[in-house]
Order: sequence, then structure tokens, then C-alpha cells
Amino acid sequence: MTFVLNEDEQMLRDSARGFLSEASPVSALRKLRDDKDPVGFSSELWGRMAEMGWTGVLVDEAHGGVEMGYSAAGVILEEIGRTLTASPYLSTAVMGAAALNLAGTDAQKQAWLPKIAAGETVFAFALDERARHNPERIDARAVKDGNGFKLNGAKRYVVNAMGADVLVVAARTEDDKINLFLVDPEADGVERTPRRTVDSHVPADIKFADVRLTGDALMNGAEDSEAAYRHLLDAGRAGQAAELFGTALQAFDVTLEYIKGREQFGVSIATFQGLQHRAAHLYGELELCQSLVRRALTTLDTQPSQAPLWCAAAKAKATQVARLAAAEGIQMHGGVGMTDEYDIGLYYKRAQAAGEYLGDDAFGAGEVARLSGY
Amino acid sequence: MTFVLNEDEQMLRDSARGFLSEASPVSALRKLRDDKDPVGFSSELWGRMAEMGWTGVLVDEAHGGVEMGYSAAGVILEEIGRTLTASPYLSTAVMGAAALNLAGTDAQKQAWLPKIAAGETVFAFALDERARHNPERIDARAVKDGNGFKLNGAKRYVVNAMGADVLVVAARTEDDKINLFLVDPEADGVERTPRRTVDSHVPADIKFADVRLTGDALMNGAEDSEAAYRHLLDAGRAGQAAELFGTALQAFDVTLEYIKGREQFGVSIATFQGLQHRAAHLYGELELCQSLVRRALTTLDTQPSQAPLWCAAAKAKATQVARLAAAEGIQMHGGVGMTDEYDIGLYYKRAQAAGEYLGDDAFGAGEVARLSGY
Amino acid sequence: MSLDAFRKETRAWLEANCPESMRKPIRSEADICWGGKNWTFASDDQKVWLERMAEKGWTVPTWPTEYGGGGLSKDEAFVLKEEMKAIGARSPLDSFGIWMLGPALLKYGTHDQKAEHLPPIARGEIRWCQGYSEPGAGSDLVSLRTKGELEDDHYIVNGQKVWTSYADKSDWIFALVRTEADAPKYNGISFLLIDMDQPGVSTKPIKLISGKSPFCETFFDDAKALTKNRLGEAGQGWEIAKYLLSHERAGIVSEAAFGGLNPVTAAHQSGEVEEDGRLSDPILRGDVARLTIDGLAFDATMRRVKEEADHGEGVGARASMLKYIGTELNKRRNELNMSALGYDGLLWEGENEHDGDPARSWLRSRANSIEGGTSEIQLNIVAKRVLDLPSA
Amino acid sequence: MSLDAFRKETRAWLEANCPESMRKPIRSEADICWGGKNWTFASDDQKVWLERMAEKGWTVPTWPTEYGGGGLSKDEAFVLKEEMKAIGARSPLDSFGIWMLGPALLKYGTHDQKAEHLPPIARGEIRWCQGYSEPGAGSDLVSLRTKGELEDDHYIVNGQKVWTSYADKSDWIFALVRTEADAPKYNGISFLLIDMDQPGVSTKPIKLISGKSPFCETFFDDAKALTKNRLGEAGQGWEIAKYLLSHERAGIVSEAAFGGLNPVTAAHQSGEVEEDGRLSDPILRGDVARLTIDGLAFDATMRRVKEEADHGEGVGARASMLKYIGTELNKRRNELNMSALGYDGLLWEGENEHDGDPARSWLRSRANSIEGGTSEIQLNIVAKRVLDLPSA
Repeated sequence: MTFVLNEDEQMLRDSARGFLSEASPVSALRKLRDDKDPVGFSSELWGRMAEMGWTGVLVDEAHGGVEMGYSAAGVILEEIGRTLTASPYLSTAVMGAAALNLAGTDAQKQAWLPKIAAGETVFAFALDERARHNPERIDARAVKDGNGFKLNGAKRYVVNAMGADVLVVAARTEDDKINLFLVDPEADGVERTPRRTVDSHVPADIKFADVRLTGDALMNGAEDSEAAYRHLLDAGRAGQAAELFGTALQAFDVTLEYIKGREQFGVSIATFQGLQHRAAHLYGELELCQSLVRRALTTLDTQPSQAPLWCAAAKAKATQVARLAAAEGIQMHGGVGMTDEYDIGLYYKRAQAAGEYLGDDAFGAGEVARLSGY
Repeated sequence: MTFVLNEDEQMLRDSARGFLSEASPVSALRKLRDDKDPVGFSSELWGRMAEMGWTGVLVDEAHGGVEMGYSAAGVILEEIGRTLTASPYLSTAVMGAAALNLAGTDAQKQAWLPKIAAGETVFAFALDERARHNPERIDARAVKDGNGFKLNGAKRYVVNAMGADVLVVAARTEDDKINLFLVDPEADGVERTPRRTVDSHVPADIKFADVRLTGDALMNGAEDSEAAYRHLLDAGRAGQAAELFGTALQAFDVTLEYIKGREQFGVSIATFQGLQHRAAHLYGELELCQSLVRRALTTLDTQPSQAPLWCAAAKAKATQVARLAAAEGIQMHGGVGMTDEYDIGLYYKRAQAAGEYLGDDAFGAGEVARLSGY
Repeated sequence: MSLDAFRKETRAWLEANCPESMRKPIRSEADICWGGKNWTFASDDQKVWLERMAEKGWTVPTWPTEYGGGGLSKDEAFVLKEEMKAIGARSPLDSFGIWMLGPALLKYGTHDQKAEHLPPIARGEIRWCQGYSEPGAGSDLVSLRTKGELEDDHYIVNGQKVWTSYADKSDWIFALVRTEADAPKYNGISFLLIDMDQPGVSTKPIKLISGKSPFCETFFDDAKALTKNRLGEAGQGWEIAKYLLSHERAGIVSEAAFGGLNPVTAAHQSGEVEEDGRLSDPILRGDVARLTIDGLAFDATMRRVKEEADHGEGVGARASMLKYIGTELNKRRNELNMSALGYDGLLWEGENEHDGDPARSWLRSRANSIEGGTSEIQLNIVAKRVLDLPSA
Repeated sequence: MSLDAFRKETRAWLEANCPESMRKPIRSEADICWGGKNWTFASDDQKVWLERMAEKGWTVPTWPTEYGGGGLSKDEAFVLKEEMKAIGARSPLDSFGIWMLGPALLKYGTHDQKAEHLPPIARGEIRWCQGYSEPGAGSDLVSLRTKGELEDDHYIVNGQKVWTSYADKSDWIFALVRTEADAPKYNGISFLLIDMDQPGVSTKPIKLISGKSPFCETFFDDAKALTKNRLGEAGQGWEIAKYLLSHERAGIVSEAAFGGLNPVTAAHQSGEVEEDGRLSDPILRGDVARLTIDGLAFDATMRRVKEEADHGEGVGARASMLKYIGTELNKRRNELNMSALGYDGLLWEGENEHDGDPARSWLRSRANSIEGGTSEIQLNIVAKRVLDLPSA
């Protein structure tokens, strides 16, 4: 099925919603923020996610996973987005597994897929080098060095880097092709600078100075390493879009709840046609967003060759809708929407950060035009 | 004064509004349309405009004009836009006079400015060659030929061409520079094909095949012919923007009138907050548009070097606002807005055509970015 | 019979009975068969194709056989549709009788009414039009003024309807008429079937900003409507109309959403593209890209809603959301078509038959958000029925 | 004295009396002088500058001299402004007392009230804050619950105010209090001046999504307000508040419209431009270009309205239009700033003092369309008062 969840996915959604609303409500993010948590997410929660079996959705059974596919991963990410849960789920269970499945050697799969399925490791992706996502502008270089490589470069906005066991780094090899490398964040020459961002996450900027890598650091299990790299980005976009859709939905629900209860000049503001029309319009935008997100995820599962267009479109739409839903949420809340006491502002902040990651709506529109041949 | 009309301009506006509402109400355009008028405008009305002294606003007194400037021309064009008056005012009294003032030789000024002031001639501009306005993509060529030139090229959307006494043609000379030429539409090798357009005007496509021109056809009164050509376009944009603003204003007024009188489910639809907010938003857009149009016109009069940015911005904004005002007008009218019986549809059609001429909102935005250095 | 067996049989029958020329794509309005007393077939094949299909009841596959239908199950009807599509077979008959009156008759009609009116619809012998709106009433059917006075076995109908599509070509009209003068607004309206072949009924075409249109004004001047041709109870008209409006909505959306010119094709037609296919205007390109995204999203949403329906999840008031999005999107698409065509798009009348088509389509699209319930009304419905927001 | 003579004199005086350091541009909040009992001057120059200007009454140039003002004409005040601008002289004193309470006192106050309260404002000795909004009331001042009970020569005030800017740093508060329990909603409110230096008044800062803010909650617990400190008649508070809101609006707009980061500068900061200066993302470039156009349009509109005002055309309800456009525009500008900054813009806390400023400004801008009357309220005002559309 393309859009409707199958029974397993429905059960997964219900359990995910139940678990996260209890184990990591929005207050959990507030605590990480106020404690200035150095990593930005809870390892304890990560462990419990593994116990729920979520970390293995993209890992095949041979490597200890349940292999439910991107559609199921999206179900979990949507609930993560609803609760603003900070976790390495996207970077590890989705992008980590995807990278290994797409470009990993058998040895690398052996080494890491079981750990991912078991929630025993955290992956972080060192991809972008510019202020805005740009998958072609990669200057990081890995030059042959004996049997291994020497890595140099500077990366931006590496999500979950401060809590990562493995860095997956995009760098150009001598043939100028972009390849992915598995790098130990503790290795000599790796310098991580944490950046506390507006959404209370802690991505890092990372400098790689003459970092020595052994030969097996190169992920060369794919026929075409750049195709694998791009497909990885598609998977990341679809996953991030699913999370953004959850964020948008919850921002909308919270706001509807609020205006239904709010009175002004003695009448419920929910009766004002001006607000009603905007809310109805927003509902339509959310429906459009949901369709694109589902389509992108199931396309990754069933027609990967079609994924680029749908993933770019889904990420662009999810970015635009999540930001709109949260912005309208603040406006409809009025003054209290501006206070840190209410959650709606946190949704607005997260929509901005998650929207930027792997390309915002402008980037996505450009991709859609390019992929459509105009 | 930059924005406020001076006394002369106020008197001019009042007399223009009075005259046009009587001499060429919207029904006049309907008649031209239904009669399939071959020229698309009324020469008789053109003569009366001259009697009112409108045709000389950009002609100095030495050549029989009143030299009131672009600001005054804009006042007249705004009223022309309100009544959807079809006339050669923009192409002759504004662009024609501007071209002569900017690039005309003394002899050319002597020959044509008095005729323009007297309303005894009609100018049409053969500029664009592509489907969308593009002032750089000029392939028409005028090559030296004895003491004169031989002109070849194909032009699109030459407004008022079927009623024109003079064609001003933009063509490249041997030095590859764009120059303006005065061409007799009846000359051998000139082939005009009328195009009845959606706004019931009759622009023409024109082919120039080995058209022989005498040396004095070249408008070489300017130091820099291309600068003159571009400044002419700025003047045209400001004028067209002023007309569009008038069209937008009238579409808005007509619509407000209508919804105030219209009842649905027993209540005036003008009480619906949904419509009220859209109308109020539109009012704001009209205010913004007015400011840009006035600024563009007075800048042409007082700081021509600043004109390019303001004229591009004004044309872009006027295009967007006029189309929005008419589209909202149709929607707020409901079913009757779709009938030919009501005028609002004619405003929507005119906004599209006038919006396209010399660059729509997308073109203008590109210009603004370029002129702003980004 | 199993579905597969049915499919085989159907395929064979279509292969044997669908004339070659009826397997060619529709080129123009003229290729559509509307039927009716005054219908002149575009070709013998069109006539033959209608007769053969009508004989099997496949002009209205799911209607009961006793009323001229095919008596097919939902699944069988779907198979028939697929098989027709497979060979590109045209629809043998389109009409408001099939789309709108039929469903209403099946739901609200008596046996006698069904027996009298459904078969002629199925055979394309009677063409119907719809008479709801009135001047100054718009979507507000409550303030209808066309009234019918009971006189022994019939109503005397007086008043005027507007936006009655193809009324000038129709044989009968189903109309909302105020029959219960003193009943509260919503309960005073009845649903009457009126024979237009009588002196008391006349029509006048309406000219639109997009040019000629199928719409007419229809006038009732002491027109007669037999009480036995009143559908449902006296005063039940409003309920029946609401039931039908949802059908109409679906129609407009699919029309709005699919097919037709798009800005990229338009730009290629007008030459506004670079060698590499890029749109020449970079800013227009951005606007088109965002349209493409919403187009993909809407297309996906239509499929999702259908998939959900197949899984028993009703569309309900979300139909209003689809109608709103689809029509607004279609307007935007037409606006960008015009921008991509530039001066070419402004052409209204020229040498060629299809000159001005883009402009007409662009203007016609403005009606999408008005007909079948305005966008404002759709938003009201979504706010109240989907989002459960309170009324003022 | 002729304007030219006044200009000469003013120029000379400023040259002689404005300290060098007071001619440098404002670098941060700390450079602004708010005055008040607890004010600690950022520098001696700041103190000297205030004293010298206050002595001439030029902290409030147009106020009457008898109340500590400069007694200047509108034109003279404009000249003073120009001359200060010419040498980059900072404003010697900013305060709500000057912007808001002052105008209200001048319009509605008795001689005694003016004599008591205006001079300390002009000299920067007393700092005022505004107490209008209440929890759950928002822009709806009618449903205020803070009440004052008359007791011989004073009111006993109980209740809570919210969004009281700088209440924690202020000496007095001007507040709307419901004093006429049984009067109809609008007529039951009085405008009271309350000394905050008493046990019955306490404040608590509010944390915003953009971080620390000047906003506070202010609590009245049997606080005392002398009746002689009631501005206007009992029950006239609503009228006075409306008069002041227009002043507040103007303030927010100018803040929203001018200065601050723009997307092009932002793109240069984040390196998202090509060699030729073009924004790297062509679609973002289009969005920025449309912002530029509306920015030029709004800037021109502000000048036009001023020019019209100089020609005696009142702004009136169009102030609501300006407030709506200016604040929506500022939100859009901040959104595009964030897009142009990309990942850089997401930084919240870093090594440098100004890290996170763009994000804070972006978040703060969301309040523009809420404070001083929401955008929705401005649109209502425009619809009714400018477009003359009927109320439901």
C-alpha cells in the first residue's frame, strides 16, 4: 500500500505515540536544554527505543533487525516530531543503516548493523561544508596514504556529533568522486566544536586535520559511490520530512485546542471566520504534506529510482508547512504564544532547524525543477 | 513634492476623471471590442485628449507642449486605467515623447514633438522579439546601406501598431549596439499582423524584411544610445505601472461596492470577517502600490539616475497588485463576476495584458535583484 | 462468476463491439455523447457504440438491471472501467442524468419514478439539466424564490434559474422549487422533475468572460410539474440537493486537477527556455517549481483519499478540502501558464481554431472556486465539520 | 525667531554642549538612557548630556516650558532633530513617560497633574511603565479584571497586569483599572497613576521564546492609588487608552520597518553568494527580491503618509494599515534572514556576545503582529473604519 499504513505500522504508531508521550514529552527537551546537556539527547531514552525494536527497522534480520522499511521508520519519526524528542534516531537508525545498506562492505555491515539494531552505537553524518545545504560543494579530501587515507576538511552542522561513536564523512577521493568514510570521532586530528542551536539541539562543526584512516574506513560496497551518497541524502530528506510533518501536526492540534478555549470580547476566538479560514487552509496544507511524506517513504521502499523527486518535494513541503503551522500557532496563541512557558514556540524553533537540515523549501524547489528537467 | 500631487496635478486628475468617465466609460471598450475595431482605439477620443492638453505633458513649450512631467502623465494614465480606456496615450504622449527627448535629433524633435503635442500622430514601439519581455535579446539588425540603413527583424506585441503613423524600432547596428529607428509602417518590407488580445486591444506582430531607411531614421541624439533605450523602457514601465494602479483601484472600488450590496443567507456578505480581512489586506497592497508608482514617476522627473530600480519595482508591484485585485474581485462577485455582463472580468483581462507589457512581476523582481547587486 | 472470468468475457465483448473510431482519444467537445431527444450523433460509430453499451446496461454499469443498468458489483464495474481504458474506449454516454439525477433517483425515488426516468437516462434518450441557483442567490439555496403552487395533480412553477448548464439542449430539468410558502426556509423547498417541452419553460445562454459557455438562464412562466414527478417528500428538496452537491464537487475537482497545459510545456511552446531546458526567467522558474510540488502533493492526496476509501475510510467533509485545494491549484496553474506563455498567452482570436485556448482556459479556471460551492464555503465546511470549530 | 536663526543657534549650542562620546552610534541597549530613580548612568557624558538637554527642555522639545519642555514649535522641533542627526547626537532620554504618558497627560491631565508628573519625566527622574493587558485578556481591554475600590481619597487596587515592559525597573505605572463595578464594560475603566514604591506592588520578569525580555508581570495586592492621580474622569480610561494605543502602534512600526539585518547582508555573512554577488540559491534570490520590492514600497509609503500629514491629511485609521504591513514585512524579513544565514542562523549560544542575535531578532519579530493590537485587529479596524464595511 502506498499511503495507508499496514497493520504492523499502525500498531507501531500507536505504541510509539504511547511510549513517547510518556517517556519523552516536550518537558524532556526542556530539561536537556535547561541542564545544558553536553550531548543534546538522552542515551537512556535511546536504549529504550532499541528495546522497543525501533532501531532495527532498516536492518535486515541477518544483522539482527526487523527490516520493516522506510515507511515504518517514518511512522516513528512522525511521533518523534510530535513530541520534539531529541534522539539520534534519524542519524543512526535511518541514515546510519541506510549508508551501510547502500555503501557498506560486508565487513562494515557485520561490524555496525547489529550494533545499530541493538541501539549500542550512535552515528553522526559530516556532510555539509557551507551555511546552506549543498551536496555538490564538497571540498573535504581523502588522499591515499599507504594502505589508508589522510583526511582533511571542515564540516558544518553535524547533528548528534557530540554523542556519536561513528562519524560518516563525505569527502572526495583522488578521482574527485565523493565517497563516504567511517571515522572515529576520537581519532587524532578530529576537532569537534559543539554549537547549541535554537532548537536546543547540539550539532557540531568539525575540523579534520591530517586524520589518518585505515583502508577499511572507506565505504566502497556500492558500484557507484556518488549514487549511494545521493540516495543516502534522499533517505535523510524523507526521514526529516516525516519528523517535520509530526511537528507540524502537533503544532496545529495544540493551536486548535487553544483557540477553542480562548475567549475575546466575550466570544470564543475559534468562532472568528478569519481564524477559521486560516485554520482550514492550514489543514489542507497538512493533508498535502502528509501525502508527499508517505509517498516519499514508500517510494524509497518500493521504487528507489523514483525517490529523488518525491524526497525533495516532501522535504520542501514539510519545511514550508511545519514553519507555517508553528508561525500561525504563535499568532493564534497571541501573547502567551511568545512566552517560553507555552510549547508552541519550541515547535517553531524546531521547524526552523529541521527545515534547514538537508535543504529547506527553496533548495527542495530547485531540486524538483532540476529533476523535472527545467 | 515626491508623493503628494501639486495643485496643477490635482486639477488635472479631477478633469481627467470627469472627462474619461463621460467620454470613455468601460462601455467604450466593449464597443471597440464588439465592433471588432481594426485599430483597437478611437481616433476621435485621441483628438479630444489632445484638446484637453494631455498629449503635451512631456513636450517642452518650445515644441508646443506644457512640460508637466512624468508625475502628471501618471495622473492621466491612472484615470485611463480606471476606465480601461484604449488609447495611444502611453505609446505616444509618454514613450514617444520620451524617446524623442532622450534620443531624438533636433530635426526629429522638430518634426515630431509638435505633432505629438497636437495629437496629430500615433507612435508605436517595436521592441520585444520574444514571448516574454527581454530588453537584451534583440536580434533585429540595421546595417549600413548607402547613406541609410537596411532593417531586418521580427517584433512581437507592438502596441497600437495598427493605428500607428510611426514605428520606433529597436535594432542593433554594426557596432552591435541597440539603437532606435523611426520607421514608416507603410514602407516596403514592413508586414504588420494584428493580434486581437484578451484585453480587446489590437497589438501587432511585425516583420521587417530588407526595409530601406534613410540616414535620418536613426535616433542618434543621445550620447549613449543604449542608455537612452533603457531609460525609455524605465519611462514605459512607470507609465504602465500607473495605468495598472488605476485599474487595480477601480477593480477594488467596484468590488467593495458590490459586496456591500450583496446578501447571502440573509446577511450582507460584507460582514463576513473572511472577506473583510482579505479586503483590508488588498487595501494595504494598493497603498504600497500607489507609493511605488508615485515614487517611480517623480524619480523620473527629479533623479533620473535613480529611475531604473524604482521603475522596475513599481511595474512589478503594480502587475502583482492589479492581478490580485481583479482576481479577488471576481471571487468576491461570485458567479456574476464570471459573466461578460459585469465589468470586473474586463479588469482582470487588462491586468494580465498590461502586466505582461515591458515585464511582469517576475521580470521586475529579477531586475530589482540585479540592480541591487544580488 | 469470478472477477477473472468476468474480465475475460468483458475484454472479448469490448474487443468485438467497440468500433475502431470509438477507441480514439477525445479531441473536442463534439466527440462527447450527451444524448437526448435532439441529439445528432457525431458519427454512426458513436450511435452504434451507445446502442450496444446501453443494451448491456453498461452506460450505467452499477444501476439495477430493471432500470436499464448493468447490475454490476463495484468490483465488476471497476474491471469494466479498466478494460475500457485498456483499449482506449470512449465513454458511450455522459450526462447530468447519469452523474447527478440518477444517484438521487436511486436513493430517494419511488419504484414508479425509477421505472419512468432511469431507463431513458441509461439509453441516452432524455437529457437532463440541473436547476438550483437563482440570480442573487449564489450558493445560498435557502433564499430561493422560484415557487410552485399546488393545483390538484400538479404544481404551477414560476421563477428563474441561473447557471443551468446545457439547459438550451436539455429535455427535462430537475429543479429546486419553493412549494411550502409558510414552512421554515430549509423545509419549504421541493425537488421537482420538470418537462422542458412546454410553453411555460424558456432558456437563454449566458456569455462568460471566457467566451461562449454551456450555462443558461432558465425561466418558468406558469410551467407545469406533475406532483408524481416530485422526488422525495414535499420540503425534502434541500436534503436531496445537499446529497447531490457532493457528487458535483467531486466532478469539479477531478476536472480541475488533471490534464491540461502546464507552465513547463507552455514555456517550451513560447520558447521561454534555454538550451538545457531551464526556464529562461529564474524567478518564474521558482514559482513553477513550487507549483510542481503542490501539484505532486495534490495528486498524491487524491490517490491517498481513494486508497483510504478502498479501506473503508469515508471521504466525508474532506471532499470540501479537496475541492478547495484542487480549484485554487488549478487557478494558480493557469496563471503560471499565462506567465510562461507571455505575449503568446494573451492572444484571443487568431487564424487557428485553437488560438486563445490558453487564455480561455485561464479565465474559465476562475469559476472553479465559485461553482459547486465557493472556496469560502468549502473553508467554512472544513472549519466546522472537520476541525469542529464552533459557529459564531 | 526665524527658523534659520533658530537652526544656527541650535547648531552652535549642540556643537558646544554635546559630548563627543554622545555622538557615537548606539551600540547596545546599555547606551540608551531610560532615566529613573534607580538609573545608573553608563558614563559621565551620558549624565552631562541628559542634564544639559533637560535644562533647555529639549528632552521633550514640544512640551510647554512650564512643564519642563522646550516649548518649541513643530517646525523648530524638526530642525532640532535634523541638527542632532547631523552630528549623530544620541537621544538624551527615552522613556514611556515621554512617548506615552506625556501625550496623555497633556491631553487629559489637570494643571496640577501636569505640574506634578511632567517635569520629572522631562528630567528623567521618574521612569514609567504601562499596565494595560491582563492574563487571558490580550488586546481585549474590555474584560479587564484588575479592580480599584474607592476609599475616601484613594483607590485600593487588586489584580494582575502582564506585558508591562521594564516594570521591574520603573518607579511609577500608568494602569487601566476597573473602578466602576456596575458601569457597562467600556465605561467602568479608569486610568490610574500608581506609585510602585509601595508594599502592595510587585513584579516578575517574563521569559520569551527569544530569551530574556523587558516584559514583566505586575501584581497589585491592596495597592494604593490616590484619586488625584486618576487621569481624566472615572470611567474615561478606555478612551485615554485608545488615544495612547495609536502612539504605541507608530512606535512598533518604525521599529519593525527600519534598520536591522537584511537577507542580502545575511547571505554575504554566511558566504551564500557567488563571486559576482548573486545569491547562491536562485529560488531564495527570488523570494528576497520580492521582499526588497515590498520593503521599498513600505518605506515609500511611510514617507508618503508623512508627506500627506505635512499637508494636513490625517493618518487616522490608516495607522492600522501601516502597523499591519510593517510588522508582517518585518516577520518576512527575519524569516528570509534565517534562510540566508542557513545553519549559521540557528546558532543560539556561542563564544561571542552577539552569537544568536539573528535568531533572537527572528523570534522577537513574531511578537510584532501581536503586541499593540494583533494583525487581525488591525485588519478589522481597516475593514470597518477605512473601507467602511459593516459589522456582523
